[in-house]
Amino acid sequence: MQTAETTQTPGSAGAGKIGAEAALDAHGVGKSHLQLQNVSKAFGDEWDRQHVISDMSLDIRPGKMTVVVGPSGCGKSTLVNLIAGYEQPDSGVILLDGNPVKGPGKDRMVVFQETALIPWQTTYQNVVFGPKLRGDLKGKALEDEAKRLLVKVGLGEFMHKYPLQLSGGMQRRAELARALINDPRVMIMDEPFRGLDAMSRGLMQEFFLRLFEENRRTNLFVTSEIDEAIFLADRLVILSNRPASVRKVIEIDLPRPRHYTMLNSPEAFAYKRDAMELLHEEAMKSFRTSSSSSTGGKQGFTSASGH
Amino acid sequence: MNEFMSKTKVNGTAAPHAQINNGAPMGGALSIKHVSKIYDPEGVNVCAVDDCSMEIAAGEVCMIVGPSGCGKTTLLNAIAGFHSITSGEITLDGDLLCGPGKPKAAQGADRMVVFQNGALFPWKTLVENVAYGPIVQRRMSKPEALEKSYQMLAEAGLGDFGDKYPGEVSSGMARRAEIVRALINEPKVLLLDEPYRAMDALTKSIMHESLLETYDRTKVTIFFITHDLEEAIFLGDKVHVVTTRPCSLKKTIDVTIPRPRTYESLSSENFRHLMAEVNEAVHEEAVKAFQAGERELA
Amino acid sequence: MTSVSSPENSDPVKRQMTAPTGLALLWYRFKTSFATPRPYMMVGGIFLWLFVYWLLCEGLRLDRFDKIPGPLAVAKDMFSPTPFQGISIFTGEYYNHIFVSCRRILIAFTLATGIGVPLGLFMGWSKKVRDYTFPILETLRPIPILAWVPLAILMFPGFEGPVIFLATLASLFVTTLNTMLGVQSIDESYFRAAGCLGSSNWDIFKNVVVPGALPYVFTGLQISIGVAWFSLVAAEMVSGDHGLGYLIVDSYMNNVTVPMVIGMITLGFVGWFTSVIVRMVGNWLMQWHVKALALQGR
Amino acid sequence: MASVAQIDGSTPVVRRRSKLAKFMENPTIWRGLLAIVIFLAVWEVGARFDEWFGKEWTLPFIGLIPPPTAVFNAWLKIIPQAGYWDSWLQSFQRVLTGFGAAMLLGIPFGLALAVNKYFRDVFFPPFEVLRPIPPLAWVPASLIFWPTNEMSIAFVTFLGAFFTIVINVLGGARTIDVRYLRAAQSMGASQWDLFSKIILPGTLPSIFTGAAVGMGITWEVVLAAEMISGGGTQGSGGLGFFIWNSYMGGSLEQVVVGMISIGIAGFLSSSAIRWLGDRLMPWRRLF
Repeated sequence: MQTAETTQTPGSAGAGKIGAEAALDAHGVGKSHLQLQNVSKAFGDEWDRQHVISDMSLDIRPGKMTVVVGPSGCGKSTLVNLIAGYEQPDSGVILLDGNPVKGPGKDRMVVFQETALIPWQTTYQNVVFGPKLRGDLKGKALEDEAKRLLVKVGLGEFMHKYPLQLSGGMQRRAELARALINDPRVMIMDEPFRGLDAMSRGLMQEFFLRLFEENRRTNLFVTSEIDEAIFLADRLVILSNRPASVRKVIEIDLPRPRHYTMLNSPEAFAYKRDAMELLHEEAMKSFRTSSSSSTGGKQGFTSASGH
Repeated sequence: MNEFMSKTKVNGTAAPHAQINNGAPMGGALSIKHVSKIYDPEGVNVCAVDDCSMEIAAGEVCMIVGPSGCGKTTLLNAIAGFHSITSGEITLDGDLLCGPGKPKAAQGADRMVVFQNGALFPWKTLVENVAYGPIVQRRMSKPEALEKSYQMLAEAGLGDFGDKYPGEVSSGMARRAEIVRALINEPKVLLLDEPYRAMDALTKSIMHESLLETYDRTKVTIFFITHDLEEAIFLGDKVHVVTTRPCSLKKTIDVTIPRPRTYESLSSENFRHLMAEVNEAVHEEAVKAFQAGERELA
Repeated sequence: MTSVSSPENSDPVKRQMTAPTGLALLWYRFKTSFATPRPYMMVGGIFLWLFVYWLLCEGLRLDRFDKIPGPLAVAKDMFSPTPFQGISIFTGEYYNHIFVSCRRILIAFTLATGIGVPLGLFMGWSKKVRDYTFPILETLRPIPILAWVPLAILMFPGFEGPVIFLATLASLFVTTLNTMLGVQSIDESYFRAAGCLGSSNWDIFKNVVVPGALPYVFTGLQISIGVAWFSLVAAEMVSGDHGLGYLIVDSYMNNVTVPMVIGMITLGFVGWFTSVIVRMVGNWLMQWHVKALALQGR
Repeated sequence: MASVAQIDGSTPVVRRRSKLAKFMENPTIWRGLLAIVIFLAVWEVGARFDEWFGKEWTLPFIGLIPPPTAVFNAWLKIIPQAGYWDSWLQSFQRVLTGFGAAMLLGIPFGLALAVNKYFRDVFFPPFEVLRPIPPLAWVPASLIFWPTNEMSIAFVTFLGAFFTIVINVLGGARTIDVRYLRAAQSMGASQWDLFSKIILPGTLPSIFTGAAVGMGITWEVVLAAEMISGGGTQGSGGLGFFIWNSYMGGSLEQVVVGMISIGIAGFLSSSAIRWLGDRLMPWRRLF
């Protein structure tokens, strides 16, 4: 935690091999600075304009794990889409190392909700898909790098299987490998462990943390689980309810490398209590603005957050 | 709610104020003795439950925690009467549900199941769903059942949504309506199979509060399957950690947090210790299940 | 589409402002859609196609195309009280053909639905029934309906019998199989829930099997009515007396080409219209399904 | 299916049965066979009722058709004849021509409709206007238009499969998960990459669904066209003509032989499509 920003981590040998381009980058391997400045986004017809994100400013610091939490349906996925460049903000700018983000690019890799491995390609084909398209890694070098990554995520034996043949946890790990081989400057994780059961989820979190702690790539992790958020985060960003903006940023000061037992430490509990309070408040707020019927408060709240 | 509880058909011993009648709940002591279940798909025997025994007192909230695919659901299915068991016996208030000579329990309204993905009939409105049980059991006339259903839905805070179809309300509301549908039959045991699995943490916490409130009101025995540890400790009187396949009892942890529990209980010191204790027992099993899963696919 | 916005509190999260309803919404949709090139291009597409058709057949009178009546010739005859070639919207004969075909379709479709839906329901519900009937169905199904023509003529005397038999047979297969799939697609937990709630077999059939299969049944019925028209036309062409298929082939035999094209156009329109009716009936019967789909934004 | 969990000594013995034994124990197989046997028996008895009990005992419907044994004998007699197999060949040729043309034109057309919004706006409406007209209604018009019978049959066959294939391709291409496209975009895919690596393989399942349905329609249409147009001008004219000719010649056994033959032919061609689909889409075969 103390050294992350300045030192080149030795564990990033593979990343160093990949491209001269990344090595030339002033911020070092995969450690870019992503900034959102007053970003807003709305959808829908004029009479029913849905403001999803309003005036959001957010700093995703180099080499840090920034975790964004918010109630479901608060606009987290839209945020991911904006940063990845799939959608354009209505106003405000998104800067990657000072340059505005224009469209999708390999410098920002997204790991999607559920899984977006291409089902008609084997795990190996999925992993080599990006470099092959661009042609920046070829032949033996590509093969070796892909295999190295697959072995690293524990899928060495499974590389010629199709995604549907893998278990949920394996699919997520394959997707991590697919993102990593592109040596992104920022990793964007959009509720990547959603849909896994609580236990595989815990194991995936530990696995993901080990990967991150190895070379501390700039990371944006979006989730709706508070435990997960606290376990992973350097900085915890709590979003307000729709329209989303930054409600509070909490610096999580748990030592790294982390272990699952830390979740039960008093510090973690304190963070959790703070975060839960804020989220609860936000959720209640959303109930008040949206409930049109005169029924009890609790029920409207549930209906708002349950979708 | 008094109306609900004072309905006479409850086991002959219904007290008008069951919610304060903690000492004598309305029955529902489940006893599971040496139960084993062996499946036989494709000519290969697979042992899902192996010599599993547990005692669940009447009016207790019993949480079963274990890795997914470990055979917890098989146990629930055996109690509900969806599946047979291979050996052992299960009794409810001393009456044999299934056991030697009777491999499969009869399905009945004394054990109501709330399913993992929700099983409200999507083609019936919430109120029709709730009224369904009493009507098909010929316990009430249709108007009577509907009236009662509206009333119970209103108690659960769903009064305005009775005429909606399940597809029109949020998953949280649907799940609460499903519990109402179970409770209107005045069951002895409520069997819940990871009912809040697909929900995010916030919705879940609201569901928990709602369930606790319902429990404090009715004191029905609850058999609750989950793999969410926090949920298990927050809701349960006892947490049974089971091993990965084949499923058998690994450890039972008594939850000493006093009732009624509120949101604040979650941040108590006691809760934290329990969490660590359960976590330790479960993590080992989770890793085992994970490795078994990898092996199986290889 | 419009049903999404009509109930004010259908979804408290999404509807924050009051949305225009009914006509106002329709008007709004019109206005916004006419601001895009889309409707103009669609109309343009139709006209382009008509123009090419006209150009080939009437404008340039290319070899072979000149034998086909162009759009103007068809329109002139179709809307003339005194058509050259005998058929127009003012002649009773035209409506007679439509009436005869529609009556046959109605009988065939009703028969196929009346037999196919119950058969499919039982096939889906009971494994035994399925085991005994499905193989026979599957052996007969690959035989094209047209291959039945000679047997149909043999078995049923007169003109009506064979035609109706063929149309019925064609849609019977589709309806039965889709209904069966529909029942099989019902989630097991609905059956279990119904069992828990104390349903008799008949209750389950009435309250789970029938409504649960309905979406598939209506998908099946939509395909089935298309297939019925397909076979009807074929049958009328081979062995018929009156009806739109007969009109087409009769005009061909008598070398009058305009009524032939009129017959084709009418067939297309009537076929489309009947399938719209089936869909509307389906939506009306399955409010729960429609509403759920609408909320999912489909 | 190595689904054997770690079973330790305390659990009962693992029993393995051979696949064949499992298959033979399956009641579904026995019931199915029994059902077909009963079906044939009823048919046989029903059809022969008048032979045994005299003319006044001719049963309605079923009594008017030839019994299965007679059909079988007729079949045995006809199998060595070259003309019968010629019919098969001719019908298959027609089916393949029409079907091939429909695939060749329908797949690109459907993909173009899916990929390009303007193309869809212009060409989809006329397509939808023409689609509800049953393919057979085109038979007379195409007989007038095309110089030979063979060509008009090919045209109608083509139409029959074309609409189905286009609709399936369009539907399939438009339901591809947007996340696949986005993931590829992030990795730097060009428009062509998106089309060739994501849209095309993603549409493949729908193409095969469309092809399977289209194949069924093609057989119906070929048969009808052969029956209506009188089997072409040259030589024997396919299985449809075989049926019609047998009917005209009063040989009912041969009619049923023709029906069964065409059923087998249709079944074979749809099996071929399924087989090809499994080959080309290995990722779908797995579960």
